[in-house]
Amino acid sequence: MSAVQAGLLAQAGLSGAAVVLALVLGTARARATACGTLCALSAGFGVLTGALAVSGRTGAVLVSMALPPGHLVLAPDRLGGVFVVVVSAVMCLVSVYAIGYARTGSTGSRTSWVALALFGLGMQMVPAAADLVAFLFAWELMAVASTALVLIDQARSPAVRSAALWYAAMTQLSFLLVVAGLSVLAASTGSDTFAVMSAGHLSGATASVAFVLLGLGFGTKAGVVPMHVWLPRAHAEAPSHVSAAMSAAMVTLGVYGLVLVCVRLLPAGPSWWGVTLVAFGALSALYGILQASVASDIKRLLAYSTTENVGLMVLALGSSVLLRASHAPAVAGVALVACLLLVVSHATFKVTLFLGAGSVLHATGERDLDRLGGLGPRMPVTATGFAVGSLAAAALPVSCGFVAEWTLLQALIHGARVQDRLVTVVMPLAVAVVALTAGLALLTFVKAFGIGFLARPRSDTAAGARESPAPMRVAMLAGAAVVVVLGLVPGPLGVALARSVGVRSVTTVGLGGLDLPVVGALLDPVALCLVAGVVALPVLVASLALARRHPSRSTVLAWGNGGARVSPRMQYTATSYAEPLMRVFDDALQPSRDVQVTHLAESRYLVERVEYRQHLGDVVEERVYRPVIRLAGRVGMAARHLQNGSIHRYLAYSFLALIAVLVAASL
Amino acid sequence: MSAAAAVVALVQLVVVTALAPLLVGLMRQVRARSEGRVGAGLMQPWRDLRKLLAKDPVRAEGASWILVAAPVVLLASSLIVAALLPLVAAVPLPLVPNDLFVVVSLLLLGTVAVALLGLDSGTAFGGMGSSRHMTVAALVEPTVLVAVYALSVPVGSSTLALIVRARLQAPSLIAAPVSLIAVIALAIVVIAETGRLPVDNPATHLELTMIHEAMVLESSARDLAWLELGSWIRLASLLGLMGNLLAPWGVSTGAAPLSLVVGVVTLTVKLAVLGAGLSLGEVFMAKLRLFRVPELLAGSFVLAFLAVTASYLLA
Amino acid sequence: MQTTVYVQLVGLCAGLLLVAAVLLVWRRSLRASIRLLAVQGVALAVLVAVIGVYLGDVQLFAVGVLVLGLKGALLPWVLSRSELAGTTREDAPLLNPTATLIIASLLTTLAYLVTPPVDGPAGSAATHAVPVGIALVLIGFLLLVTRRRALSQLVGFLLIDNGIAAVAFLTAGGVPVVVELGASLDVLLVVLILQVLRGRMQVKFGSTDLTELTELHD
Amino acid sequence: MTIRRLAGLIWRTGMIAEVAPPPPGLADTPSTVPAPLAGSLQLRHVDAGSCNGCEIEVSAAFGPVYDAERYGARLVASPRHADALLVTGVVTHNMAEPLRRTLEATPTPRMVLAVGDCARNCGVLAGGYGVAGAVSDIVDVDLEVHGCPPEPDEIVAALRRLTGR
Repeated sequence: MSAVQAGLLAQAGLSGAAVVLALVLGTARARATACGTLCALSAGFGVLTGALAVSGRTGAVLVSMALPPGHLVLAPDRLGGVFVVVVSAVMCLVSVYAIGYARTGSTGSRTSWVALALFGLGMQMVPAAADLVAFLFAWELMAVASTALVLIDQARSPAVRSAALWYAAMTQLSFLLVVAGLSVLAASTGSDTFAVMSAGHLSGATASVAFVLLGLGFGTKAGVVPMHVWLPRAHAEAPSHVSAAMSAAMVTLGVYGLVLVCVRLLPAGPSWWGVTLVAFGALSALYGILQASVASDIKRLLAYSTTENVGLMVLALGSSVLLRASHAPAVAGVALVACLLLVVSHATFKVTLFLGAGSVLHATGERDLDRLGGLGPRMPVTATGFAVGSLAAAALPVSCGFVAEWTLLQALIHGARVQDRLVTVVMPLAVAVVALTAGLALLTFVKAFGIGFLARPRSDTAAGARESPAPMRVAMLAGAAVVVVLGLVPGPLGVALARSVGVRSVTTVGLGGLDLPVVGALLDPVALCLVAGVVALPVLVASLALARRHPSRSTVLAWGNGGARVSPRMQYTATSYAEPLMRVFDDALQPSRDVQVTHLAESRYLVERVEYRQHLGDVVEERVYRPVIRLAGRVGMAARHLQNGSIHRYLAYSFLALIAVLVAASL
Repeated sequence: MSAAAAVVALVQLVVVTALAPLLVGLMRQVRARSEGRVGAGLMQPWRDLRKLLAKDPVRAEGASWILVAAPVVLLASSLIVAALLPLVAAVPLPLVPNDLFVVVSLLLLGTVAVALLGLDSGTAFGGMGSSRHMTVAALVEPTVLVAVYALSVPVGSSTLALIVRARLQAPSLIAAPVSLIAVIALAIVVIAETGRLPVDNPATHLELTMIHEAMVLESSARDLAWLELGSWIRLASLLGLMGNLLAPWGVSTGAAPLSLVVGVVTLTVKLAVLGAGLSLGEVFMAKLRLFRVPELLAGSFVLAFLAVTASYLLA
Repeated sequence: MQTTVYVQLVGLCAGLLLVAAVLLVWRRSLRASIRLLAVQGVALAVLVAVIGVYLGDVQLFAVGVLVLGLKGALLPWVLSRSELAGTTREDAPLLNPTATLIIASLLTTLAYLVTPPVDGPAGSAATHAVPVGIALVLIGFLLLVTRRRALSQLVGFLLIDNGIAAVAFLTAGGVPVVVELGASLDVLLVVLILQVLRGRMQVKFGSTDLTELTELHD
Repeated sequence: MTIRRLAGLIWRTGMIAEVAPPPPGLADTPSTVPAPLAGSLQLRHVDAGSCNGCEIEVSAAFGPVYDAERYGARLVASPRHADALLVTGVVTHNMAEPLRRTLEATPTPRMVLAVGDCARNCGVLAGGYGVAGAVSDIVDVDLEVHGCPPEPDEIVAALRRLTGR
């Protein structure tokens, strides 16, 4: 039996063992330690299996079952392997983290651990699936388990329940769409294995129908605007390690679905597919980052930034499709690699960020940035992890986020040289969108880190924060390390990703740098760091020398214009930090503000109290979903008249149905 | 090749570091003269630096390592940019070409460092300055990228050195409407990014009108010195880049001593002309209301975008 | 004249037309708008003259002079006369300036996207720039839609006219002098009539805010 | 005012600043002035309770006519940036503590410059109910400028002693 086969079996076995132990073990601590370790091991095997698949090794697992078509086939190919690695790596970190995080309360319950193990297994199996049934089976396993996990904390607040409801509805909707789309493909190619489907070379109306259905389905899972509404709620309300897994791994699988459709199943799609994808990607990126930049709930902020990153991935994928359709395969390849780089980098930094947010939540019980602050000295490890994650999320060097965004921009600006009207119009717009997104992301994460971890605590809980237990620290540091390493030596990763989608035009250069000969651009972070070191050295030497000669003196107070006290409440909060931006994008965000000024009884010229309230909803949700929901409600009320409990009436319904069928059949 | 590039980078580092304070001195001098004052002289910024370095810093309790690190980061980032940009000579380093996106992200590293410094002070003014600073930076970035993208279209590369070289070989590129529009847009964002009028008033004493000053209120002695020097070098580098885009003549394309000398001299002249022009312009300007600034930046963005579109319209 | 210079000049004129149009959207002071219109008139005239010289067409050159006189001098003068009487700022446009600017740039892109490639006697350089004319028309309509003041309406109208003229010259290499003369005189007439109406409005309502015209119907 | 008119005004006015008097003898420079300060002096102005007469004179000293800036002196926004405090007026009870704090917030080496008779010896306000004392009663003063209000050129002369230009 081949290595890949062994790896797949090991994953299934270890996850199964975790489920069993979760049911058996009594104490929460023991459960956490045992199941966490097993899940981490299973994910570790997942990383190995995926790596083998990426390197070109093959192997298949057939699971026979009673129902037709008789068996499920798990056989990851190179592309699937990439996503197996990403998902498994994320799950590995999450499981280790959970050992420290999910050892008490509802997050440490039996249900929680069973669901986590199944969730992980399902996600690791989705990209390994080689045929329709296996894919859908793993997909549904993932969906159900994650729904259960979102619901874990339902005792805490009604918000959790509504979040779970939204999530369940949207995820099942996406499942149905995916089923429909894949069935169209299966029906028209006459096979249920992906290999045959991709050999089918569909085109025309059928292909477009399948593309639209699958695009909507996978897009919903990936949280593309306007199907993103479940994402900020679920990510915010789920336990943090679950949010991390959902945002960094599950959403990624939505993107995997899109890549699968556009690269393997339906290659050579027409250019309007590309334009559509670019449009939705651009919309998601802008809307997501706008919401993130004004959010003050740290997990909501991270959730919306997920929407933004998914938007960038979809944009990259779309431009690749568009470029391929307009006969520029080389640049199209670069864009595709950029998409995969975005996937990998987003997974790494977003898992780090969510784990950091969870650690903050664990230590302070606060999610609201307006009540945090000064956590840097109190939780150094968490602060480091979050800082590195923010660096990557803001696409600054040296981090994987920067590499990914750099590749994307290179692909876009060189794509514009294609002599095709549509391309020459789309690419500049795409560049503008990406640039604006990058700028806003910068502000967002300066806010997230600066308000949360710098300055002085804005609440007592923040002041009394303590660093989290060892497993959580290890997970965060590991994530941060991956972010930095991938940012330093992106070459090998880039080449591996390029090979996984059959792109030859990416090579390594210098000290593990990334070289894109097609677009004549190269990036060597290590060399850049060396230059930086050489340049910064004199400054450091001078600073140290001066520090010896002129030691610094510390005073009690920060400079507050001679004021007697500089209370923490005078600091800028996250809300006030984003206020100028809120004003600039007032039309797009449409916040509702109300200011109440109560005057003194003696005179209306003296103000007693001023109240300022600001509510920021999700425009899409309020404008698109609410009306639909109301309509559905009305239809439901109307439908109640059809059933009044009389058995005769129900029999009459079925009788009429029978007649209708007979008539229809005879026609 | 690589040796030559290294020499060029080193020369630029030294020259820009030496010229930046003089440039600021010149700008203050021009302003003083146009106000009927004598002015403190070209060397004043250098005197200020020397004095600041000889003082003992004051740091409030509870201030984190950011207070010490941020100034060094800003200075380092500005220095790297000064070394990478095609100022004296358009000779890209072998493994670190002055790719536009790399340069911008390095500048942003400095920006972020200062923004965090402002937040770390934990005072109302620091946060205010940081917030405004980041808002401006967020709106500036798209314009920078799109504008240089427009400049890169006729050249076919986002490497600034190649862009400057192309303009050197084909001066007709400079007069082309595309590059004119793009350069105007770039000029606006350079002014915004370096905190000059009408976006920010570098000489203000009124905290509520501050952007950049408000973030450094808490820094003293050598921290302040690094911050000042860093932002001066940033100003000089960006002005130098503008100069080389507008008038690339004199930029050396190799590391031959003579051509380097010529490059240094022409760079000095360009900096002097642009600096004097900038501060003369500032005399006639009032600071914009903070919430009119986004309008200005949007305008510059639209100009940059038009430049890109125009590059396909106007052959 | 040799082709390279011709291409440069056409490019410059077209670019000037485009930038002036965008600045018209950007600036809200009516005096500035009138100056920009004058600039556009001059740019258009130079464009016509350049094409005329390139094609060696004396008539076209005459048209250029005519355009210079009318659009570069006469119309701005008429407008500025009336502008002194009325308000000097477009204070409350229906759409905020940032959004309007971005829409304007998108309209330019749209113009480029929808203009079919044509080839006229004036050479590829000129026909490349045809979308600029279309963009002028679209931006003019944008002004008509978003501005309140009667004078800005006039400005938008003239922008549209400039756009049409630009398209005509760039594609057809110009129109007979008689036609151009007729068209220009029409424009002049329209402007004068609208001026009179403006004056009446000023007298009636004490303002030239067109939204107040809704009060008239009953 | 249009740009053209402003430009014309600037052109016609030319230099307003008076001719610089000879630099003051360094003999009467206070010994507390540290050498590295030479040529560059950042001042943080503290109004400890002045009648604003001194403020007017100080702003005159930094105005175009006397132009103290040409000797390297500049007013700054934060004591962290300052080398010396320029204190005007008697120190009122409410300003005593802020004055101490401002001094505390100033990096060493630093100096205190008491401008005006009120700052030197409470002047006409001596014995007032809100008066905590002269500046020298609250913090150590390095240099004093007499006058009620002091002449701008006296202030400038004092500043030149500090900058040494």
